[in-house]
Amino acid sequence: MVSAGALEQFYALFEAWGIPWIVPRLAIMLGVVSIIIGFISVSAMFLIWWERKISAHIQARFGPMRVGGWHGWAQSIADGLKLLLKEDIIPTRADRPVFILAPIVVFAASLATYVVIPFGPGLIVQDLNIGILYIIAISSLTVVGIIMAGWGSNNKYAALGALRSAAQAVSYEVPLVISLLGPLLLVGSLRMTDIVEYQGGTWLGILPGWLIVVQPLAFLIYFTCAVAETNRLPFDIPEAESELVSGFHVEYSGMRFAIFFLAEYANMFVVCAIATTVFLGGWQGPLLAPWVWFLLKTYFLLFVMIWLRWTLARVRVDQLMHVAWKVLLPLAFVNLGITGLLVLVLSPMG
Amino acid sequence: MTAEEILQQIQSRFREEIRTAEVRRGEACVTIKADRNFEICRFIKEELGYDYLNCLSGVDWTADKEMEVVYAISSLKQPGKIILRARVPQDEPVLRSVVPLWGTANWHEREAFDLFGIRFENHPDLRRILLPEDWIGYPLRKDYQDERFVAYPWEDRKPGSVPRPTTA
Amino acid sequence: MTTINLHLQQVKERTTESMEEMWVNMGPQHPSTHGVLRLLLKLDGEVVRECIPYLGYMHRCHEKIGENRAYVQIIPYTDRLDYLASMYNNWAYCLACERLMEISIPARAEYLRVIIGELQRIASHLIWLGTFGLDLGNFTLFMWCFREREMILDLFEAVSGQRINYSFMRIGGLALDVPEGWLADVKAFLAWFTPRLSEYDRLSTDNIIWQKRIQGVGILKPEDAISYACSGPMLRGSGIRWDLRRDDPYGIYDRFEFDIPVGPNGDVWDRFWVRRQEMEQSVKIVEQGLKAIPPGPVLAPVAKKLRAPVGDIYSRVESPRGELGHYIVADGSERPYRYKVRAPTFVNLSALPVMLPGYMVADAVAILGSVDIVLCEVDR
Amino acid sequence: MWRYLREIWRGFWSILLSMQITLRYLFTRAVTVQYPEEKRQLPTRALTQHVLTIDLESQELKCTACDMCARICPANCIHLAGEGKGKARRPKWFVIDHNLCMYCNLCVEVCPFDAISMWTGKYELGGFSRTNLVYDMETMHADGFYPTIMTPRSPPGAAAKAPAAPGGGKGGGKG
Amino acid sequence: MAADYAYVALFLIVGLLFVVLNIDVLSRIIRPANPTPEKLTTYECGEDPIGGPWLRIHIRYYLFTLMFILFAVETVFLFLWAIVYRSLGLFAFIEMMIFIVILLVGLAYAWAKGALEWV
Repeated sequence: MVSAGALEQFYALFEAWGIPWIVPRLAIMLGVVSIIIGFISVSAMFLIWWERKISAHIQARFGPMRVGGWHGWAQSIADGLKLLLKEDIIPTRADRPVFILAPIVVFAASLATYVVIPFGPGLIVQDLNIGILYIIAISSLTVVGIIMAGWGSNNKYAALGALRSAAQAVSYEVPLVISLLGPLLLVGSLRMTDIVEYQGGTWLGILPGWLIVVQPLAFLIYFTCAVAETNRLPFDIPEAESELVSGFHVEYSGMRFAIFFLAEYANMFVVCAIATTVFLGGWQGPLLAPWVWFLLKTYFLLFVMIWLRWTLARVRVDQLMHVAWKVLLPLAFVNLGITGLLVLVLSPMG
Repeated sequence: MTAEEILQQIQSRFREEIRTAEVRRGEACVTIKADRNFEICRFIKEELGYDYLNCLSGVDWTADKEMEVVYAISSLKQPGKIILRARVPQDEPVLRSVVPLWGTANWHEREAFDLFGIRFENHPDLRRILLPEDWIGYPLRKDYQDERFVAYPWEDRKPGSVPRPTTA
Repeated sequence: MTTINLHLQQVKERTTESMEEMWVNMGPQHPSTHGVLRLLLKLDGEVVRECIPYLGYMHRCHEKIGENRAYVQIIPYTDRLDYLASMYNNWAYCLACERLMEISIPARAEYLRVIIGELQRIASHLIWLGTFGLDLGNFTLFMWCFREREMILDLFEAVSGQRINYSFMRIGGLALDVPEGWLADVKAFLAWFTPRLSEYDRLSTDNIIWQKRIQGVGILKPEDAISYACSGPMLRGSGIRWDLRRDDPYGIYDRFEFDIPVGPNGDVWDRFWVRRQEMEQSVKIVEQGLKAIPPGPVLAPVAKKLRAPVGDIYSRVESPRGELGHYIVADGSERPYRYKVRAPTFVNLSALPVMLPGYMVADAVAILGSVDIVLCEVDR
Repeated sequence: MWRYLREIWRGFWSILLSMQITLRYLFTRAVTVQYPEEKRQLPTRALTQHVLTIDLESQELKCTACDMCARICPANCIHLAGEGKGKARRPKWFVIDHNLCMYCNLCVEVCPFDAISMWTGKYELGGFSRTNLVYDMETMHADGFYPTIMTPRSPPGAAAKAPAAPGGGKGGGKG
Repeated sequence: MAADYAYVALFLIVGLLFVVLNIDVLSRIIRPANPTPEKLTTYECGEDPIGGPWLRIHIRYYLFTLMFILFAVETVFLFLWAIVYRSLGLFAFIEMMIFIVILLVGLAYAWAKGALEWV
């Protein structure tokens, strides 16, 4: 985040004072984590408020208008405080350790995905060389948390939600990964910064060098799967307000519920950030600072996600499976095959 | 089929069972003895073709020491309506259930059982439907008593009666 | 919390608990049971194998109350039956009393009853469409439908002063004439409303998720529909063209031109589509009514103290939910001796255990939604 | 195969159509009324708190304690007692328990002297105790003109005993 | 290499601590705690739960898991293939297509057998 030279000087300062080398490094790392957690919290609160405003205006109403003055901007903060003050209820029949661990797993998993998100050139916590594979691996951990929540609650609705969630996660993981293979075939690297830098130029001199231009089908498949992975409408069947009441987190209250909520919005940001990185050229863009471009694109995708949610009805669980296995998966393979063929034909053989 | 024809048909088939029969507002109104209500209903449904049971309700005729079950039957294919009344003694209100003929009778009969205490033989699942299962008594009977039930002050109502206290 | 469940014990005893099946309470505190209905579902994975409804959470013995009130005093209580179509309840009750007492009502009142009744049908179907959208997970449709319903409620408020429980009709006509300019307001509303229907279609009828969710689900065969005495859109959705407005006309419905939509398959989609088209037909009827409405009084001269002659009557009307019947036994006093309401949703709901088995939990919600129940009316 | 692809395209297109209409709504005006700041204009006939109307000339209650309203009330929420004989008869006390009121307007319709009105526009009836909703004669005493079924629209300056509304039609009149 | 993942470990630990801090420290101090037996019952729409949810899950659900494992393993190979694809050329394409086609045949088989139907 800061230039390497300055960091070295900073470390050297501590060594001169005789403090073990680990302390300054840990301090810096903790600082980075705090910044990310702060960003997640603020971003989630903003998203919750934003979603409420968008949904309200789509439905010809205002949404929150009172807390904080201008258009109820402090509504999410007030809600957070309220949840902090709420009584914590753990049902007597629940499997206590699993019940308590579940929100931790969900949150820690979604937090860990932020390690490789490239907010801008240099603005990346750790540019892992397996970037995108890492993100896919870690984000599936969220599902483990959801299943734990469903199982640990010892509630039938929660159990059904967990079962659905497991099925949904395993089904959508496959087309999601295969849809990402198309762009990766072009880029030839899993590193997030490489992917962004690949998209720096232009296609045919006029279109931006974003991969969505050459991989629109992959983008659509990815985005559909991303919506499903984050359990949002129309794929929110693990929660399914009107059927399973609220599915896996039906027994959670107060702060434990808030953590689930936070993790859901954190995850939404992550999947949109990946879409931005892989398909929309990441931080690439003229005039504005790179991180502004990145956030703009990501929040645009988040807007689309919210927009979808307030437009569509929920699919049924068997239709969900149908879409994953019988529509998205074959299409993803077709996309991969065509991309492979085109790369073969168009690029000069080395 | 006109109401008169319906009456004729029923009368010619079940002469002994019928207590009264008349035509009112174009509807055939028949009062029968209760012991063969199922056969009469089956005749109406299967031979006369009136296959739609609109309504089944109990009536408590305390003055006559009798209970009554009223079937309002019609058809979706032909005009004409039948009001069939089956009377049973109040101290032993038992009838044959018509659930085998009409699925809708299931809940209606449960309701009559629930609120009037009329029992229906051969009913697949005769238990209370609207009231809790541990309720005592049959509220729509005219002699039903309950200290929680405050009757509307019809007779003793006069100007200046003290308002009912409303607690905070 | 600790309801005495004698029956439940029996249910459990007669079920050899298979390892893969479980009993789930859906309701009373469940977002999709439209009130406090309790369904006991036997689930095999996600598939419903058996359904036992439990009613009575809202029971208030409406019929006992009715036996203790004068004829005119019952009108406000009928509002509370089907609170989404109170005008229709008023109408059904007043019509039963008028038939019993042989009162004929002025022509203007007849026309106003039709106009108000059909507006009420639109309002009721709108609320149904909205909540059905909620059941399927579409929140936006719910709000849009409520916006138009509010407009109808505004019209009703201008007429009767109330938004839900109108108590507007009287035995012998209406309580008051409509205010000046009200009929023009109705016309303006219809002009606004008709294009909105195609906007709803964008979110519902035309949307593939909506179609896939409800097509071929919850099939009610015509013979079952007749056996269970289903009525209204439930019956018409099963392919039986039966509408009391046409087949047993009450009021002045024989003077109006309108179609009766039916669905061929008896699935949830057909019930949805029937109601969706009925809104258009209602618009047509209101327009005809607005053209033909004569001036004049709106209340027939009736006695201050109404007494019905000894006798009984079963009178029925086509409420938005089906056949709303009133069975009144009069003993010559100013109170009914026996007063029974044949609630359409009570009867329609009794067909639910036939429709549910074999479909999933998500379908169960859609099927229950397609019955269009109002628990206040079911439990009475 | 062709049908399969067409089905996918149809699904995709229908979702786009749905999204188009919601996007259009995103930029339309909200219909919400922000209640305490903005207030709805209630129609004249909105049934709200009861008021005992007064004769505008003599500033006296029109009520003669005939008990008609109390008798017709289905919820049994009106209680009153009168004193005096004949034309001088006036209520001694008059209590309406709004906890029980069903807002059916029957009491107003039945009143032969036009002495009670529910068309008052006083709808903010909230209280912290149920006793706050039990209104006595003092609370219900009218402070000016209130429309009733017989006098639906007379302005305060005009003759208070106008038998029908000017302009005809409006309100009509019972029977 | 391993040092790259220090951040990952740290994020996981801090994530855990953050949740624990919020729920069990911060919130515990200020929130009320009045548990009653009824409040602590399992939610089942306001009725007493009938039996428990911890049942045997039907075998048909595992079919999806099997399919998933199949394809997940495949994608691991595909990732490696995709990265070095340009340098391998036609040979890699044909070989991988054969691999994919075999898997697709498997998918088609499962499809035809009805293993992809959720019931």
